[in-house]
Amino acid sequence: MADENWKPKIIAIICNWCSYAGADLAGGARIQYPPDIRSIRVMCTGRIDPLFILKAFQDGADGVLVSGCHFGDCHYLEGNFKAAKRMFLLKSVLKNIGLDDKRLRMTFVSASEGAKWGTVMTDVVKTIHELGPSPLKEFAK
Amino acid sequence: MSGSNHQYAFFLGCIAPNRYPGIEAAAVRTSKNVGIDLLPLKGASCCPAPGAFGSIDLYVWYAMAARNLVLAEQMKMDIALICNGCYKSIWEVNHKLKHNDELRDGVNEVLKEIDMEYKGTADVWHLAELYYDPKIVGVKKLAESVRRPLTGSKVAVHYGCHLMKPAKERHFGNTETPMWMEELVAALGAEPVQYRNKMQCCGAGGGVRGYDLAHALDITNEKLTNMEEVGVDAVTEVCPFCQLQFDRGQLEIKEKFGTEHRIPVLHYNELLGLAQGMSPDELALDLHAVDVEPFLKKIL
Amino acid sequence: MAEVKKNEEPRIGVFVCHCGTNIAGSIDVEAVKEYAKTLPNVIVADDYQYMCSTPGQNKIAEAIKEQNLTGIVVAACSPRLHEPTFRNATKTGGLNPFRFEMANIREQNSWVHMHQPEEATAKAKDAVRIAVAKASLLEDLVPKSVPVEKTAMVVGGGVGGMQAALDLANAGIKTYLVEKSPTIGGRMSQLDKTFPTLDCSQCILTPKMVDVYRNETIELLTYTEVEAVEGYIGNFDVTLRKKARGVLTPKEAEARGIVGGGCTGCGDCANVCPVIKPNPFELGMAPRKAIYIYHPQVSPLIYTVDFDACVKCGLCVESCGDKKAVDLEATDEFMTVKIGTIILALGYDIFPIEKKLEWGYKNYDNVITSLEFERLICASGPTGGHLVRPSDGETPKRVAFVLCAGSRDSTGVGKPYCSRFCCMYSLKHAHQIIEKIPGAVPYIFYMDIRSFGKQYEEFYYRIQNEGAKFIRGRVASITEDPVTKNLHVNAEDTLLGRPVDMEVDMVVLAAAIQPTAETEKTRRLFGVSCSQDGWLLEAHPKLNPCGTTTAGVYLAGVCQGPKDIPDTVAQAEGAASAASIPIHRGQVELEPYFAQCIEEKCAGCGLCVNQCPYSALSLVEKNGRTVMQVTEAKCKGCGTCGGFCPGGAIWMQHFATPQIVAQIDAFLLGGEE
Amino acid sequence: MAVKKDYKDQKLAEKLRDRKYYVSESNPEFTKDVEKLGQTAAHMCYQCGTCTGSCPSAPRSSYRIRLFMRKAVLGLEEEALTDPDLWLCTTCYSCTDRCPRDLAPTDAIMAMRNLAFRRDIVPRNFLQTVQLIYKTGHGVPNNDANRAARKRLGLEEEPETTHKYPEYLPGIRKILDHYRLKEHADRILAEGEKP
Repeated sequence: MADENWKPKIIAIICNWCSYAGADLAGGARIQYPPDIRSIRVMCTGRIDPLFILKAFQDGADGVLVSGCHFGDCHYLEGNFKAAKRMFLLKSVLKNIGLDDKRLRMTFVSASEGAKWGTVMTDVVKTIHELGPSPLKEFAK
Repeated sequence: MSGSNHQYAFFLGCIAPNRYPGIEAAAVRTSKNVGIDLLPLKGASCCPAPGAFGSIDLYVWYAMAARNLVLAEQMKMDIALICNGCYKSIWEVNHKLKHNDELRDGVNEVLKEIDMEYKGTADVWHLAELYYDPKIVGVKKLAESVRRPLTGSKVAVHYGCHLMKPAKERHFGNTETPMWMEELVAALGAEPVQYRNKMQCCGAGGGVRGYDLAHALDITNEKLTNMEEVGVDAVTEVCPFCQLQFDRGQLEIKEKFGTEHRIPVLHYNELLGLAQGMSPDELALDLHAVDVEPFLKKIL
Repeated sequence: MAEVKKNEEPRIGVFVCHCGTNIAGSIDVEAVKEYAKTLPNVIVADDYQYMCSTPGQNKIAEAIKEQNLTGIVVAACSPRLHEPTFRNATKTGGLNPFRFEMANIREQNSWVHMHQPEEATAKAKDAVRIAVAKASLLEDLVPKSVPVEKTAMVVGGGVGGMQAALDLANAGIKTYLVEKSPTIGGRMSQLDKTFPTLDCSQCILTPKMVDVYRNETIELLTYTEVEAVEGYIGNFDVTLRKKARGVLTPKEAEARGIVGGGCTGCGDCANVCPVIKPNPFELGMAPRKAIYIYHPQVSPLIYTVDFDACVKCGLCVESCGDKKAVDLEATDEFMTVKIGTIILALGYDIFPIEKKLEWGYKNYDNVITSLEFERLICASGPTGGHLVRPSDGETPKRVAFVLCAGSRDSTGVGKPYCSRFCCMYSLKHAHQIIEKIPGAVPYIFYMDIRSFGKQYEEFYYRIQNEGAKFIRGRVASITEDPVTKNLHVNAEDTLLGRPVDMEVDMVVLAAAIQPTAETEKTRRLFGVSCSQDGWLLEAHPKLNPCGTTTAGVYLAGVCQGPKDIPDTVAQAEGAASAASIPIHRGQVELEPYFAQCIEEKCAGCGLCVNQCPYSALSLVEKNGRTVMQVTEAKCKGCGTCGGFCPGGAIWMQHFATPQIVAQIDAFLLGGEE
Repeated sequence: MAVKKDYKDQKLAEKLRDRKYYVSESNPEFTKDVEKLGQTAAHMCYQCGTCTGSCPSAPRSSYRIRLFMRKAVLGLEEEALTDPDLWLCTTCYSCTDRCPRDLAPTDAIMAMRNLAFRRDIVPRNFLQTVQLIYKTGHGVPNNDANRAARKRLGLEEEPETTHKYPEYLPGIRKILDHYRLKEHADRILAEGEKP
């Protein structure tokens, strides 16, 4: 467990149609979750080049969340499926460079799952808190 | 043969060994006949009674049940038992401790005082579910073990509450219209009969038998009446406490309410013992409060 | 062909919205504004109570003109709500609307961190910084305008689908109405009477069915299912499977050169057919033949062969004679049609209430569902309108109605939602037995009577006055007397505080409703989301209840959530109106988020071609090199190709790699320590 | 707060006792305690009565499990814990299996009984079981008639439990003493019947 006062830097790259909408729904319902995550919106998780995530870790991110639609629910048919395959491979790359692969997480949150978004946010922050600051942080900048 | 048998630590409970020893004697012999060895679980105690203990302090209930579980863990064996009340305590506490770290840590803190630690390595089974499970015994094998079919007898089934309910925690599924015990009864050649409100409680549980006997008996009386309505030669169950309530209860009902029933009450293992050829003496059926003789006449 | 447009030195304006206290209540707007001023490229930063108001929007337009801005950032609500608003304001100021970027500091900040003002303010600053980074790299984009096919499609021929099709057709739009069963009419045609007016369901529905059938602008396709959907708003290609019906319409017969042939609905074929099957329209309570119609009022009045049951004896062919309507060798046919906009009106099914074992449906003869009650009480139903006990054909005198049977149930066996019309139709059922059976008493077991509609509460009074008995308690269990087959309904009268054991002759379960078995498959074909309960998801629950997140696809009726007939018809009219707008406008603008090939980087490997789900990419020869080319009309802008290209040769407009990397860097490298 | 009536006629004062429900009577902690001990979200109860309708005790007594749920939700601790009906639940779990809100009313009752015991409200028979287990390890111990029957069946007179192995009893007593259960049972029984 890291220092209680430490504020992790976590970036979420999320799709416009499901997870971003789900996150908006969580807001409408005033579901409270930890404020440590910053989001970047893309149209589809399929857009996410694994290099974006490596860049984030290189910049010192403590964790990265990728969130899209449930399988079969993708606005673009199968972008989320392709993203999931890429994230799966990327996790083994992270392990090879000595980074705990729990720092990268992919979740599936639909536009109607506001409560689930809150749970995911809380859970990701908890995981990163348990892992502590990224070992790559000192190389950033 | 015994080398390939399934082995379990045999948790006796209280009422079977101390009031209906025929159930204990039958369980050991009948299960051996279908490939199950029940080995003594030395030093086991009361499960402890879920109604009495659970009602006054759930944490004591957890700790006491955990002690019994640890005895089985030390034998490196799963537990088999023959009483629904014991099942509630032993199975449910095992389940809770396996899934709730906070609870387990609390229990282990107490067990430490007696040099024990609950690890969650043993599973708990009711002998009746092992009989029904085709991977262990199964209805077919059970039927093959029958030497003296109970043909011509009509038997009502009482499932009891604490084996299958609450359904969302257990794994038995249907608790409204189950039929698996009827299958077990039919395997012995008897005719299982349906009666109104068969899933109703015997009335004894939750400490009510001790707290308000008349209340408990009134529930029992309703069940017995429903059974009589369709005409049965005996009622069978898998819980010595339900057995006590139905069996002694009939005397108490006569005494308190002046109503007479004469339905023999047999634990499934006693019924199985009879079907496998055990004599009434070998089952100490004379200890039953309600005369079993009319039922025996039907089948012998 | 796109190239990285070398922006002039970026000049960004930042506007922070208070949204009353929605944002300012937990975020220090002033601090965010002051912080924005310190960021690179930011020329001006301002704040306002409501940025979406006219004065707020004017601030943006004026600042663009006065400060010669190249990009705009508004920190406010979700871009899913107000991005179009602020793009307009940006345009009004003379800037390309795609030079606008939004920072969401309400839905994903102030509302979800209400009690952590410091952290929320820090997060808002980060969000602004990230947005400014992107805005600095935004470029001019021009939306692509595409023509809209002047044809609509409605999927589902129940009352909602019929209404939508009629509205569209009457507005002059050619409309395909696709229905999976052999007739239109849907659930409403199974009902006897409708609440609260008590008019006969068939009487008000059949004229509509005839209207649909006769309407020349509607192409009615019964016994037809959607097989595949391609394309986008204005230009859908929908492939339909016309299931083998085995019977020719007069038109089809004519096409085959059979003069004066085709099915006239005479029924001679069914008379001779030797195969008997249960009729699903009568919920299996009446028979039909292997060649059949559901009921006499079907539309179109064309028989159908059930090929799973047919023994191909040929008697029907013989009896049909010269009309030669029966074709026992028929096979499924496929057709593809071009469609501008689509309405889904998929309807509902009844929850399999036998799963609630405590009520004994399918176990006890005299426990029936409400839909079975409708057929039994209906004059054209299997008993000619005489309500009888299935066990012995006797007329029931004491009838218990179980409300919330499987609705408002969070056990996992059942539905957590209110099915919304069961209260009202059960009141109607109570009225019907009082009216039809002298001395009959309905007992209504309820938790709440939800009589929310116009004249509904008054209807409740009326039924109470007619003699229905109301017992406030959910039914715990039902047991059957094995001899009389009477039922004992066990519940608690919670108002009396006493358990009830009520012996009745019949029990009617007001079973919950659920999406149809085909809904899941169909919604996926159209790219429509659903909520957790399986009902289709509207674009916005309040402000866009007929739309979906797939442009050009709209919802009508119960498939979007439980509704009674008036609400279904109202939503159908709404959906028809929404679906007609793009068609009447004649063209739609597509967001210009297309992929572009950076040809000098493209190695022509073609890996991206397989990534595209829309076959929008292809390899072409250009200046002696193989490079990728995008067909913009096919590209939907998901960016899956851009996320994959090993050479970084794909430029995703508005979500370009440098823009996203700038956002990542801005967050992680740019902040205050 | 309920209106106090200091009428000189005690009987009349009791007869005319203020029966309104006042929010000040509720103890929100009671709701929380019931939910924690019973591991069920009692406050989600919508009072449909499925529980009472399923209850084998309700038709023969004034015991209404729905009302106990209501009292748990409203924090009416005093009323719930001093009601002798609390001990009429046979723990058959029919209500739990059928509850449409997926609650466990049975476990809420068990929790309330635990809370009652903490205030020394408990029927004698529960305590006698404690004493028996402390003494023998069994709630229903062996007796001479049974020993004879066991012998006849070819079983050992004492079963393979604490009866045959009394060396296990100190461990059991340690557990019970840890919770001071025997001590409480002895004390309450000595003080005489409570409810």
